[in-house]
Order: sequence, then C-alpha cells, then structure tokens
Amino acid sequence: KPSKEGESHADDSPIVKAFRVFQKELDNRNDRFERIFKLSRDITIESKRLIFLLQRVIGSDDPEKLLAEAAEKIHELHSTKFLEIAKELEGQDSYQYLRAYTSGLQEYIEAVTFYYYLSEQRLVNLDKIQKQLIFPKLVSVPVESSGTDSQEAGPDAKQDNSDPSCSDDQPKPMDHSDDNAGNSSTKPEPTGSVSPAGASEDKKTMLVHVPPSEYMLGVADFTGELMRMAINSVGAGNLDTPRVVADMMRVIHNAFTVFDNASRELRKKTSVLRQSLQKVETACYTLTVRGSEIPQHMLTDVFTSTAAS
Amino acid sequence: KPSKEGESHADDSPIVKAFRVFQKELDNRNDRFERIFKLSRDITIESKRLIFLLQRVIGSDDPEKLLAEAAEKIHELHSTKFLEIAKELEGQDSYQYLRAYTSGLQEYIEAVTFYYYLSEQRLVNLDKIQKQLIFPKLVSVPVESSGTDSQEAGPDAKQDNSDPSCSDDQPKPMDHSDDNAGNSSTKPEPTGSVSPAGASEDKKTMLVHVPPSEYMLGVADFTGELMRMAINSVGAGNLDTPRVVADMMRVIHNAFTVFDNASRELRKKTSVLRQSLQKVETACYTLTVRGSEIPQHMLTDVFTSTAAS
Amino acid sequence: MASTQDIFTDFQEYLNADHELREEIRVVTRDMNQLVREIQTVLQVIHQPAQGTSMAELCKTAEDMFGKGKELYRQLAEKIPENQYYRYSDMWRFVSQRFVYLAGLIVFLRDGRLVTREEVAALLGVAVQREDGFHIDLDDFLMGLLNMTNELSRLAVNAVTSGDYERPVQISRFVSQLDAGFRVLNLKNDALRKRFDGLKYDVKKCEEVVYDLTIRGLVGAHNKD
Amino acid sequence: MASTQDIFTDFQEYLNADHELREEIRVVTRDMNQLVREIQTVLQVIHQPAQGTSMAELCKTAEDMFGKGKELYRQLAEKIPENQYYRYSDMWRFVSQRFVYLAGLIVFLRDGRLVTREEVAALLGVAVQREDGFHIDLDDFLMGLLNMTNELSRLAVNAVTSGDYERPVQISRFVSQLDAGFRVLNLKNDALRKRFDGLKYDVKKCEEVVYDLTIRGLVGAHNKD
Amino acid sequence: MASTQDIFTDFQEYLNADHELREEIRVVTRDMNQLVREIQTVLQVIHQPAQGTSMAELCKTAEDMFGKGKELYRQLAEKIPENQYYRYSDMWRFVSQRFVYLAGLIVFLRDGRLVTREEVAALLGVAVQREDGFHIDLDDFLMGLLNMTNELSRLAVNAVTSGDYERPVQISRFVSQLDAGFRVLNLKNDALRKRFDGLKYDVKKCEEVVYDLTIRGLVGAHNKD
Amino acid sequence: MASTQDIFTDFQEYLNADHELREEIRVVTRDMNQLVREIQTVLQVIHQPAQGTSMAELCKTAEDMFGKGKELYRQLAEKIPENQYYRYSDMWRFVSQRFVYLAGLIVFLRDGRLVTREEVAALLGVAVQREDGFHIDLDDFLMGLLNMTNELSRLAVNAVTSGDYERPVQISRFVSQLDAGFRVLNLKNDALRKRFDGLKYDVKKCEEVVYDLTIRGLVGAHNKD
Amino acid sequence: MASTQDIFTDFQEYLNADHELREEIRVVTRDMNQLVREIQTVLQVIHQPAQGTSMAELCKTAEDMFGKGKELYRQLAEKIPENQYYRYSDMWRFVSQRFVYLAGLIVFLRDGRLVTREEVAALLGVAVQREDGFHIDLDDFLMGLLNMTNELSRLAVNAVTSGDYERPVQISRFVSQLDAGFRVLNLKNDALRKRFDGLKYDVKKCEEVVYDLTIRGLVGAHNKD
Amino acid sequence: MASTQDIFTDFQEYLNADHELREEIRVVTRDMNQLVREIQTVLQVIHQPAQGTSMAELCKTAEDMFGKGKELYRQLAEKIPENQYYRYSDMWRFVSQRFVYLAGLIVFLRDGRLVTREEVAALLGVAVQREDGFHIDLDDFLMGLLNMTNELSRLAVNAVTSGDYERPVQISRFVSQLDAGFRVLNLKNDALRKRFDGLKYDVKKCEEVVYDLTIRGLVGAHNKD
Ligand SMILES: [Mn+2]
Ligand SMILES: [Mn+2]
Repeated sequence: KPSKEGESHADDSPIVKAFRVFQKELDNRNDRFERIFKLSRDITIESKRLIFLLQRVIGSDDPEKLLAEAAEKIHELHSTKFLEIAKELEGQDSYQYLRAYTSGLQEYIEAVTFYYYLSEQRLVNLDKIQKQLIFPKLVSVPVESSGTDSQEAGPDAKQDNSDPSCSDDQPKPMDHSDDNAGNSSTKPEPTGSVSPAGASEDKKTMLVHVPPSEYMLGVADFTGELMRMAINSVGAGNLDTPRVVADMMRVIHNAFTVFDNASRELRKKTSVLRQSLQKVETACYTLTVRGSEIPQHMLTDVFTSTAAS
Repeated sequence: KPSKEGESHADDSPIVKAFRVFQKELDNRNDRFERIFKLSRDITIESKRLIFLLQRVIGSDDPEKLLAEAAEKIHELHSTKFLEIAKELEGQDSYQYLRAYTSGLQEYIEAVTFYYYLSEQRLVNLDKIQKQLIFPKLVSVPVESSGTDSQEAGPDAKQDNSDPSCSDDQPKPMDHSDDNAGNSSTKPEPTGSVSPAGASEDKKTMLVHVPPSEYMLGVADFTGELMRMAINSVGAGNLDTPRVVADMMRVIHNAFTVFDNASRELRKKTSVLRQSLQKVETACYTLTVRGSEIPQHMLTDVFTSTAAS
Repeated sequence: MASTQDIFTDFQEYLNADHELREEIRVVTRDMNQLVREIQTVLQVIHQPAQGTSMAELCKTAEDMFGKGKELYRQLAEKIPENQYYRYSDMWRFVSQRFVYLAGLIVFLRDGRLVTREEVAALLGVAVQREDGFHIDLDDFLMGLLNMTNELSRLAVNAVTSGDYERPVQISRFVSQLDAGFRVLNLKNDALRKRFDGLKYDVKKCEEVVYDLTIRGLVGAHNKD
Repeated sequence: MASTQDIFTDFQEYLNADHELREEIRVVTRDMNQLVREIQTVLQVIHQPAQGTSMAELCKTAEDMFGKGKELYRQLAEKIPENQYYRYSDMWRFVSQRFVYLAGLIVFLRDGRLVTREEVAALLGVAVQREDGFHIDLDDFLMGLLNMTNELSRLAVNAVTSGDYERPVQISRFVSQLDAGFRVLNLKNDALRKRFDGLKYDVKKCEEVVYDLTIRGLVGAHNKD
Repeated sequence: MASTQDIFTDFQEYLNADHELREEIRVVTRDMNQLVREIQTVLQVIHQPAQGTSMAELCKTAEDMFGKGKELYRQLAEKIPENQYYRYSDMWRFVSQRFVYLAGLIVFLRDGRLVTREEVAALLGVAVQREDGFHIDLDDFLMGLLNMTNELSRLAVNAVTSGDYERPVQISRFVSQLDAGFRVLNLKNDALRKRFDGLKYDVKKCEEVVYDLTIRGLVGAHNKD
Repeated sequence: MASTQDIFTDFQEYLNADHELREEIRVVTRDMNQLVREIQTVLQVIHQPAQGTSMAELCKTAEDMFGKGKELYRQLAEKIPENQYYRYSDMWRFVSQRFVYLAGLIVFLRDGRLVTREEVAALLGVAVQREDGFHIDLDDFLMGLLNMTNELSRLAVNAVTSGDYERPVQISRFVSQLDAGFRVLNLKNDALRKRFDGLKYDVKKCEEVVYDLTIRGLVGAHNKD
Repeated sequence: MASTQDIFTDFQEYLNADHELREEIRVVTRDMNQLVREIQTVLQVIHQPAQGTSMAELCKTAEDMFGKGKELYRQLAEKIPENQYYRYSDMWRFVSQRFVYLAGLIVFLRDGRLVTREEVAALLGVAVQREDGFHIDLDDFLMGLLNMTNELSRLAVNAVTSGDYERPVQISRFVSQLDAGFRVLNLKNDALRKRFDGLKYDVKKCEEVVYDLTIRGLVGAHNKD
Repeated sequence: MASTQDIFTDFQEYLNADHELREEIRVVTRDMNQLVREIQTVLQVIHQPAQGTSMAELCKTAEDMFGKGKELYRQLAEKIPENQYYRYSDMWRFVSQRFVYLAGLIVFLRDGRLVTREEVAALLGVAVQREDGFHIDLDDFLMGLLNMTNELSRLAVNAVTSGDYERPVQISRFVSQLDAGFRVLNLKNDALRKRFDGLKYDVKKCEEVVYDLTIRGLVGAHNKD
C-alpha cells in the first residue's frame, strides 16, 4: 500500500511537516464528532419509540407491564448508546461536542421525564437524570459504591444480567442515590467546585454531561406529551387526568414565563407550552360543561361504561 | 425480556391485529432508510478527503503516486460502503431510498469525476460510473464475466487482494467494460428496456443505482473543483491549465444553460457554475494581459523558473 | 470533446422523456381527481339524507363509480417503468389517499368494519404489495384511513340531527378501535404522525356524541360492546 | 409540588451565573480587541514606511505590546471553569485569531519563517495543548495564519512601491510553502475551508509581483531557491 | 449618442405617470376601506342584538351605505386606463372581496339566499363581465363568499345565545349548499383553494350547533328539507 | 493628518456616550421585566383559584406591586435626555405593553371595565401625553389592551371549570366592545394591525363559551344588555 | 337549491377556460424558452472565438433565429384575449426579458450601439406600445438591457484573452453610457432597482479592463471621445 | 362606554397626524433624492473627462447645486417636531449619507483633504451637533465617507486611463489615512462595521494602481511623504 497521508516524508519542508501534525488533530476531532453525532441520532429514534410506548400506558390494561418495558429500554439505552458516548467523551471537554449530541439528549430527556411522571407522578430532577449517565471507567479499579440501592424503582435499578446485550465488558450505569452529592449539577456550574463537564467527579468514572439548559428544553417538550396524554385520556373515560395534568402544566408554564427571556429557544418553547396548556384547559372546561347536564354520580357511571368499550 | 411490541396478543381486536402487521412493514422501511443514510454520510466524508487529495495532483512532484493513492481509496469505497448500500437496496425500489443516499452519491460523483478528469483529461460518462457500482450477489453462482479487463486503468481495475480490508466474503466490483451495454443508463429510463432502478439487469448482480440527474448534479460540483485547480495552477506556474480548464468548463456551462429549467437544483448549480467559469476566464485574461509585456519565449522562461521554487 | 457533448445530449433526452412522462401522468391524475370529487359528492348526501334515502343504494352507486377508477389506475400503472414507482409517486399520492378514504367510508357504511388493503387494491385493480406491481403505498393507505375518521366524526354529529342514534355508537366504537390500531405503530415525525395527532379529536368528538345520547337515555349505556 | 418549584429555582440560578460569567468574559475580550487594534496600527506602517523606518524596531515595539496580551489571557483563563473552554470559546475565538495573525506577521518580518504554535502560546502565556490548560484552538491558529497571508500579499505590492524588491520574493516563497502546507489538511466545509479557498488568490498575487520584477530584471530569475 | 439619452427620458416620463396613477388609486382605495369598516360596524350588531333590533332595518341601513361605494367605484373606474385593469388590480382586490362579503351577508340575512354577481355589480355600480367595463373579478367574488361563511358560522353560535334557534338551522343548510357548490369547482392550488380548505370548519361548526339544538329538543329533527 | 485624527477622537466620545446610556437603560428595563414577570405570576392564580381565594385581594396584591414600577419609571425617565424619547423607546416599548396589559387585567377583574390611559399613567407615575414628559406611547397602550384579551378568553374557559358561570358572560361582552372599538381604527399594516387580526379569535372563543353555557341553561339567554 | 348549483356550474366553465388558456400559453412559452436557449448557445461562441469566426456571421445566424420567435409571439398574441395582457403577463415576462437581452447583444456586437424598442418589436413582430396590440412591457425591456451588461463585462474580459483589445474599450464606453441613462431614472424599490444596483459592478469591471490595457500601452490613453 | 370610544377616537387622531407628517417628509426626501442623483450625474464626468474638462469648474457646479439642498433641509427641519429627530430619522438617513459622500468627494477633488462635519453642515444649512438643532447624524456622516472611498478607488483606476498619474498616488495616500482613522473606532457589529470591512478592498485597489505605475516608472518610488 502507498504511504498514508498522515506520515512524514523526508522531502517535506518544515512547514509541511508541521501541517501534517495539525492534520491528525483535526481528523481526530472531526471523526469523534461524527461518531457522537450518529449515536445521538440513534438515541433520538429510540427515545421517540419510547415516548410512543409510554403514551399507551394511560388506558392500558396492564400499565405496569408497559412501564417495565420502558424501563428496560431506558436501561438498554444507558448501557449501549450513552455508554458509547461517555467513552467518546472521556478526557474531552464535552461542550466541544455538545452540538453533536444535544438533539438526541433532549429527546431522551423528554422520554425519561415522561417515564418518571407516569411512574412517580412528579417531575424528575436533573440530578437523577445526570447520575444515571455516570459510568465506571473501563480500567476497572474495584468501585466500592457499585452496590445498587434497591429503593430506587427506576430503570437504573435494573441491573441484573438478564439482558443478553449486556456482556462483561459493558459496565452498568452507576446509581449514587446517596444524597451527599446534592443537586450539585443543577447548581450554577461556573461557580461550582466540581466540574461535571467532561471530567467526572472522581477519576474512576466517566459520564455524558447533561447541561441544565438542555434538560429544560427537554422538559418543555415533555409538556407536549402531557397534553397528548390528557386529551387521549378523555376518550378513555379518565375524568381526573386532565385536571391533574393541567395543574402540573400550569406550574411549569408559570415557571417558564419567569425565565422566558433567557433565550430565543426557551421563548419559543414557552409559547408552544402555552398553547398546549390551553388545549388541556379546554378539555377540563368541556368535561365541566358537559358534566353539568346530569348529576355527578350518573356522569361517572356513563364514563365508566364508555371507557369499557 | 418482555414480549416485543410487534408480537400479536390474544386479546387484540382485528384492527389492532392488522396494524401489528403494518408496524413491521413501517419499521423495516425506516430502519433500512436509517442504515443507508449513515453509509451515505460516511461516503460524503471519504469523498471530500479524496477531493482534497486530488487537488494536490497539479504541482505535485509525483502525480502518478497521488492518483494511485486515489484509485486505492475509490476501490475501498466500492468494496465497503457502496457494497453495503447495494446489499440494502437488493430487491427494493431504489427511488424509495434515494433521499437517504443522494448526498453521499453526489459527493462521490464529484470526486470520481475529478479523478477521471485528472487521469484521462475527459469527462467520465455515467455508464462507467454506474458499472463500477454493480456487484455480484452474495449467493454466489459462478459468474462467467468475473475476469477483469486489464485495459482499464481506473480504480476498478485494481483487483489484487493486497488490500487487507478486502477479505474473502467481500466481493469485488464488477467491470463490464465490454461495450454491448452501450450508454443505456444515460438514455431516458422510462423508454429504456432495462430497469436499472433497484433490480439489476441480471439476477446474479446487485447495484447502487445512479440516476442521471444525480450524476449531473455531481458533475456541476466537479466544475467548482476544476476552478480551484485552475487558479492554483497559475500560482504553480502552469500557464496552460487555465485555458484548458476554461474550454472544458465552457462546454459544460453551455450544456447546463440548455437544461437549466429542468429543476430548481440544476438552476442553482448553473449559476454557481457561471461564477466559477468567470473566475477562470479572469485568470486567463490576467495571464494574457501580463504576458503582453514581454515576448512569449521569455514569458515561459520566467514562469518555468518561478515554478521551480 | 465530441464524447462530452454526447453525455449532455443523452441527458437532455433523459430530461425530455421524464418531462413527457410527467405530463402524461398529470393527465391521468387530473381525471382521477375529477372522479374522486364526483364520488365524494354522491357520498356527501349521508350527512343530510332526504326522506327515504337508502344508505345501501348510495354505497352501491359510489362503489360502481370505482369502475372508472380501475380503468384510470390501469392506464397509470402502464406508464410507470418497473421499479420507478417511488420516482413519481408524489404525483398520485394525494389522490390515492382520497380513493382509500372513499373506499373505507363505503365499506364501513355497508358492513360496519375496516376496509382491508386487499379490498382497496381489488376496487382499484392494483397490487397489494410493491413486489407484485403497481400498488397503493402503505403510508397512503393509512393516511386515507385517517381522513375517513374525520368524516366519520362529522357523520356521528349529523346522524343525531337526522334522528339516527345507532350510527354514532357504531362510529365511536370503530374510531376507538382504529385509534388503538394506530397507537401500535412507531410513526416517524412526518405527515402521517401529524395527521394521527389529530385523530384524538375525532375520537373525543365521537365519545361526546355517545355521551350526549347516553345521558338522555337515547341509547342504552351498555349496548356498546 | 414544592420539588418541582425547586427545580426551576435551581435552573434560574444556573442561568444567572452563566449570564454573569459571560459579562465578565466580555469585559476582558473588549480589552483584547482594543490591544489588537493598537498593535495593528503600529504594524500598518510597514505598508508605507517613512525614510529610515527600521523594520526590526517596529517588530520590537509590536512584540512588546504582547506583554499586555499575556496579562489579559491570564485574566481570561482564570475565569473559565476547568473543561468549559468550548462552552464559551466563541467569545474569544475571533480575537485569538487576530493575535495569531499579528504574532505570525512579526515573526515573518523578523526571521522570515513561520511562527510556531509554541511561540504564539509563549507570547500570550497560554498552553499549547488543551490538556495543559487554557490554549489557542488549532482552528483559530490556522485561521490566524490565513489572515496573515492576506496581509503579506498586500505587503508584497507595497514593498515594490517603496523600492524594496527582495521582500516580495521572500513573501512569495513563504506564501507558496504555506499553501502547500494547507493542502495537506482535510478541511471540512466550514469557515476554515472557505477562508483557505481565498488563499490561492494571495499566492497568485505574490507570484504576479515576482513576475513583474523578474521580467524587468529587478530581481534575478534564479535567486528564488 | 443622443438617442440613448432620449430613450431614458421617455422611460422617466412613463415611470412618473405610473407612479402618480398608483398614488391616485391609493387615495380612492383608502376611502373604500374606510367605508367597508363602517358598514361592518353596522352589521356587527347582528351578533348581539338589543331588544327590538330589526334585522330588516339593519340590512336596509347597511345597503344604503353602498351608495357611497358606488361613487368610489365610479371614481376608481375612471382612473384606470382602458384595459389595464389587471395591471393594477392587486390594489383593490382585497377591498372588493370585503364588499362582496358584506353584500352577500345582507342578502342572506334578508332573503336567506345566495347573492348573485349581478346584484353585487348593481350595488357597486360596476359591470358584471370584464367585457362590459370595470368589474369585480370572479376570483374576488368567490373569495368574498368564503369570507361570508366564516361570519355566518359565528352568527349561528351567537343566534343561539340570543335565543334564536331557527337561524342556525337556516345557516347550516345554506353553508352546506355553498360547500357543495365549491366542491364542484376544480380550483388551482392558490389562495382561493387554501381559503376553501377552511370552509369545512365553518360547515362543521354549523352542523354542531344544529346538533346541540336537536339533541336538546330545541328544534325538531328531520327538519332538513 | 492630525486634524483627521482629532475628528475621529470626537466621534469616539460621542459613540461612547450613546453606548453608555443604552447600557444604563438596559439595567432599568431588566428590572422592569423582572417586576412584570412577578406580577404576572401573582395573577396567574386567577386561572386556578384555590378554595377561598378572593379576587379582590389578588388584585390588591398585584396593584401594590406597581409601586416598584413607579420607582423604576422614575429612574428611567430621569436618564432619557429631554426629548430623545423616540431615540431609545424601542428599549422599553415591550415592557410598557406588559405593564398596560397587567393594569388592564386588574381593573377589569375589579371593576369590570376598561382601564383608562390616565389610570395606567397614574399607576406608573408617568405623564399621559408626550408633551407633559415621559409617557406611555399610545401604540403601546393599545398593544397592551390586545394582549389582555387573549388572557381574558383563557380566563373565560377556566372560570367555567371553576364553576363561575357569570364571569364568561361579562368577559364576552367586554371583549366584544373592545373589538368594536378597534374596528373603528384605520390601522397601518404593522404589528398592531397583525395583533388586532388575532383579536377575532378571542371574541369567537368567548362567544362559544357563552353559547355552551346558554344552551345548557347555565346562564339565561337574552341577558345581553 | 337549484340556483346555487347553477351559479357554480357557470363558475366552473369560467375557471376551466382560464385553466385551458394557461395550459396553451405554457406550451408556447416553453417553445420560446427553448428558442432563447438555442440563440444563447450560438452567441456563447463570442467568448471563445475559433480562428476565423466572423462576428458578423454569428450575429446574422442569431438574428435569423428570431424568425421563429416572431412566429411564436404571433401564436401567443393570438391566444391572449383582447386587453387581458396583464392578467397573464407573468407567464412570458421572463422569456421576453431574455429576448430583449439577446437582441440587445446582437445589435451592440454588430453596430456598437443600443438596441431600440422599435427594433426589438420588429424582430419579434410585436407592437411597440401597449395601445397598438401585444407588446413587450417597458419594465421587461429595461430588465433585458441590464442582463445584457453582465454578459458584456464578461465579453470585455474574454476579448482580451482572444487578443482583441479594441472591444473592451468600446464595451466600457457603452456600459458607462447605459449606467448614466439608468441613473437618471427614479426607480421604485423593485426587481429593476435591485438589478440596477448590480450594474455598477459591470461598469467597474469594464473600466478595470481598459485600465489594464492602457497601463501596458496596449491601447492609447485619452481615446475616450 | 363613551370613555372607551374616546380612547379610540383620540388614537385615531394621533395616527392620522403621524401618517400625515410621514407623508410630508416623504415628499421632501423624494426631492432630496432627485437632487442627489443630479449632482452625482455632474460628478460622474470625472471618470471620463473630455478634453479640457476643468476639475475646478466641475466642483464649482456641483457645489452650487447644494444650494437647493440647503433649502430642502430647511423645509425638512421645519417639519420635525422639536426633538423627534430619531423618531423619523430612518426616512432621511440614506439620502443624508449620499449628501455627505458628494460633499466629501468635492472637497477632496478640490483641496485634496477630508471634508469636515462643519463643512457638510454648512453646505446643507444644518447644525453640526444634535443639541444645536437638526443635524446630520454621525453614523450617517461616517457611512457617507465610506461610500466616498469606494468612488475614489474607482477614480484611481480611471485617472490612469485618462493619463493622469498623480491622482492615484494622492488618492492612495488619502484612503490609507482614512483607513487608519477608522481603525481607531471601536465599532459595534452593525451596518457601519460591515461597510468598514469593505474599506480594505478600496485601500488595496488603490495601492495596486500605485504599484502598477511605480513598477513601470510612471511615477517615482519613495514619493510617499
Ligand atoms: Mn414530543
Ligand atoms: Mn466541492
């Protein structure tokens, strides 16, 4: 084979020699960016499927089964695509590659936020999401805290090796659910003492960094799924869901209006959020107005029979 | 593991049963699209590198070595990424997936057209490009025409197994350089008797279909590289190249103005082509004007010494 | 340089042939659109049936008109070179969706069930699968069904106005099942997904009509399944 | 619902801190831009040297001004949290390119050779590699070099006007070598590639000046290498 | 070279004349827009009629105001050079559509039927056909009708609020007929087509109001024809 | 050459002064935006009143917060050189609109009527007319009113959910009157016009809510005036 | 009911006629575009004249091809209903501009002067003024001239390469006069204005070519008039 | 409801007044643009001077035409309510820039130096500073200077064609000094900055002309100061 371009030639001028070195650095970075970008695309696709799955929970005969299936999928995402990204980012400044994985990450946050809302009826915080994306390093020094806390019902708790895709050299995500780390990662980074971007807190781990702004954009998208669910639930005869969802969405909406000047992106999402909220409020209204025509107990009967279809 | 979504459940309604079948068809198609899209991205990157390599030919001490290196890379692209796409497209209507691979294909055509222009000083036709993207099927019935014609000096002729990446189960691209096929593939397909889209001409081969319009878009981009080369060659003391290139570009430009109404894409490319042509014409002009100040033989001397630096 | 010129001459011929074929396709699809409008006009009567309108007769009339559609699809299929379906399919995608919608409407009105891909293919004289020849793309079949549900939710409302209280119940059950079917699919973020997002409003509308009938005792609460 | 509220409060704090840091960076980079303009003004004199202007002195003056640049980079580096370089680097990217361009110009004028990354890093008191701390990104180093070639082709023209016929020959050879260097790189289709596309015009301009001198016997045809 | 100069002097005169004419047209269309707003204000009362408001009187008042419109159209027609209607028609297209909409509304409220082109032409003192002089273009007539249906669907809702249960039934029937009419047309993919796509929402809204009245027994079922 | 240099030095001083003033204004308007968001948060409660929430108390709380706004406007007015209001007004235009919107909302909730320009001016401690000093531009006052109607139509919906059937009737009447007022205006084709085009959706939404209540007998018909 | 339906049937006839006319126009303008491209191909040779190419013969060949253009304009004019020129003129506007550009180029190459509107009209067999029948609109005539200057500045460059040093001088003078002519016009802010803004680059390009020739003594200075 | 109506009536008056004033301003600025075009036409002659054209006379003619400009600025200033300059200044910004450009050109041609703000103000009869009345905004003054340099680089080229070899040397030195002046400014990232970025091309062009003259011995080297 002919000699590779990257190799040095005897007859190069000093300038050309220097540039051959530059080339390697450029190629390395571009290749890494490309690999992360492709992983992000996969994550986007999987997250969209996950959301579809979760939309079937309300009105399902066996919601627990669906949630378990979702947890399985989330776990699989951690142990494959996210782990691979974490490997790529090890020793790197993750902001350099943020553009490569932000879109997959946001879609993932939308999905996982939705999952936790369905499981725990609350908005999951960034800290929990971030922790699930911390992995032990491959050069395995025995890690003390690798024993899982079984109190956690999330997908991260599922650490048995029944998943065939989880072979020996693929580590499991770590779950530091002890509180000593606090919510440091939602704290302002620039002034924080730890540096979650790229270098993880101790030298035995690596991570996929989740910047708070990406988290919030994912949360905004999540409210769109809440709206879909609320509207669907009316058809399924579920009379309480719209009101519960509206309450949750109002809290988020009010919060967003407080910092909607932070970026054009957030402002755009806020306006979509407001539209979604109004759709849910209209659903609540419709239930009230229609419900006014018969006594409450009879209303419930009617909807229960309707839901049975 | 929980049962897959695709599986049928006993309690499904007939409609849901029908939709589970639909789902498989949709997923198959989307997954295939995604795989081809990623291969196309790789081809784009490799083609861009190839073009950079080829831009070094003019003014190089050893152009033959660079061209050989390029031929090697083209051959490698055939036997890896393009072969994989051909496998994906086997038995499919390639127009259904054209959007997935068109951008990589166009960049590849730009590169390979440039390669042939440098090797043979002419525009390579579609037929030759298409033939290099026909591969024998994996289910290997002995193929009679697999003996290569050594008359062809292109990258396709390089079929020794010195390339370690070319293992046994990776077939070599076939080269039907016998002329009985004519240039049938640049002939209007709708009226043609063969159907190059997806189903290859005989059942023993598979191919990556190159529609004439994609070929022509690649050719348009190639003229941009011609312009770059012409301007660079002036700096390298090469006085003839701009005129030769301008002639070639004028032929292409005039042809494009004839069919520039065919699509918005072609129209845009035509306008860029015109700008490139004017840059080369200006270079020719400058050489003429400046050359007017001394006798021609002296001019050549001057530039020869300049070029030696 | 002669050979370079040949390349461009060939390409010009290719473009001309492509252009002519598109013109021919346009002629056929225009007739198809015209036919679709005519069938639709026939079926619009269901929303405001005059005394004595027979649903069965309406459906028969509409179905018979598909005969001309068969002929048009035969002409169209003839024109499309093998394996170039997707090269031109944007030109008949929309009208095919409308044929599916009309076929689906007829079958539901007549038999109260979902039309199959096989039935649609038979009505239009085309293949079911791509491998077997000119076909209706699955995306277009599904889009046609979604257009149908919108028409059905409107029919649920108008049936009540016409004094028919059973139809809404039947429609509501059917649209709910279709909704369940669509939820099985992993849709990409495309036109189909967007249109499917609107299905929930049809479901809701139908449910509300049934609710209105139920609380007034116009239909029995338990005759729904 | 309290916990949800907390999340948003945290997020607000995050945004505020980010905003403040950006403000602080802006203050430093404004001073950097000011300094760059001042050094540039000193160096502009090369295009129209007064009688008795010493190139060596000019370079010395300009180089000394980098002392203040060092101090500014120290301040900047201090502010950037470890490993968040690329989060904010768009804010100093442009000014860093200009520092590289000026450093490259000084070194060429003085020593007739390409500045190294190490020299630039030393002049500005930053690290050479990302791993070792605050650094000048390779992209920005390269962009700075390309800006320099544009200035050099202008100098080749003006040197002739000032009666200096050796400088253009030196510049032409140097710019050609740089061009050869850049051709080795596989650039993506980004800003760097676009700027590199312009380099060929600088090369051409310099060659033309040398040509003009050569045909008039103002420099020997063979003293070029 | 005098001739080159002459050519441009001629051009300038041409351009000046065009500019002035456009200014004059603008003055008239401003008055037209003012008048349209005034008529609209009169007719807005139909949505919230005070005790004892007479629909007939309202219509009479509004119709009388068309007198001034006639005068304005006369002024406009006078200014337009014979047969340059389509050169400038974009300037009055929109206001003509609004006149049609108002005329259509008045005729429907008074007589319960569709306004004819002849009636609109008579109200505005213009020709019906292009051949006979200044006219309202057919596209604009149709667009005006589509704007009217939007107003009617709103009226169907408000009539119920005012306790008038017959009006919605009449509107629903009328809007359905208009819809059937438009469906016959083979519209191009232009503004008219886009606006027509919105008509189905008006039809649906009206049908739902009639449904609400029917299911509550406020109007009888089967009263469709 | 010295004089040229001097000229540019003067220019720089001028530019610096302008730049600094803009910075100071930005500081005040940032605080204003913060305050607006806080008041807005207080008033969001109207959409979801807890048991025992008093609308009067809410309004009182919100109104008291305008005290800080008064102070901020005082600071702002102080900074603006006499009669350069329009040179910088784009910087506070948007926040002033939001103050108007909030003031309008409070007055309507409390007294069921339109806020006056005088009231807004008094709440913010600014002049009513430009001649009398720092004022709220009329365009911004009107834009604020239009922003308010959107919030009111949302309130009409949510009030029903909370069991308050009188509020929607009051809102619908109020929004209709505002609409009639705006229709009288001859708006240019600007932001105000565009926003006004959106008002009709709010009017329609409110009318539909009243319709829903009326047809179910939850409020009486004919209660319009 | 019948009358509503009848009205729409009439409309359909009108729309169909319009639709068919547009199709017919499209067929003619397609041929026109084809012809324009062919003439253009003939004239492209000027940029790269082979030994012994006669400019006069080239112009003759190109001019003869206008014969077919005349026939096509005859067909087109025949189709356009009297005085509906501006209703459809967007369909041939662009191709007319290209005919003007080609005619202007031929006349300049042959006679070194500006083509007149009369000559263009004669070449295409159309009227000069709107009043006298089918014509080329003045805007399109001017746009055609502006397109010509771009081709001429390119020719100035290529003529030098072919060793013709007089052509650029002639072109530069001509383009300057055109520029002076256009500067007198008070153009609206439209496509024509935008294209005129580009003319200055053509003027400059031509002036630079003449400069290059002059400074090398290839043409004499002071040969301006 | 009377008070609501009053608000809208007041606003209408406000809008009308604003509209009328804008119309009046437009009239004056149209005349200004016309005048600018006329002066420009006079000055265009410098690029192709006929035998015996006197630069001094040309300048005199052009300067005299500023008399009419003075009158127009007086009319304009009169219309602008005290201290509402920036409310409307976008309407005359562009034309003022062109006046500055023309004044700058005249002064340079006559005296070989930069025009001062005072001179421009005097020529147009306006104040120098905002505080003293109607003035030319500094941004516009600077923009006008930048437009002038573009015209000067063109003049450098054309002067050579006319056999005038001293003018380019003078221009080159002048443009360089202007460039040095602008480099002192800390420009924001706005239109001015963008236009300033274009200045370097003018500088380069002029330097190349001087180079061409020097290398051919048409002017002596070292004649820089
Ligand atoms: Mn989503
Ligand atoms: Mn390229």
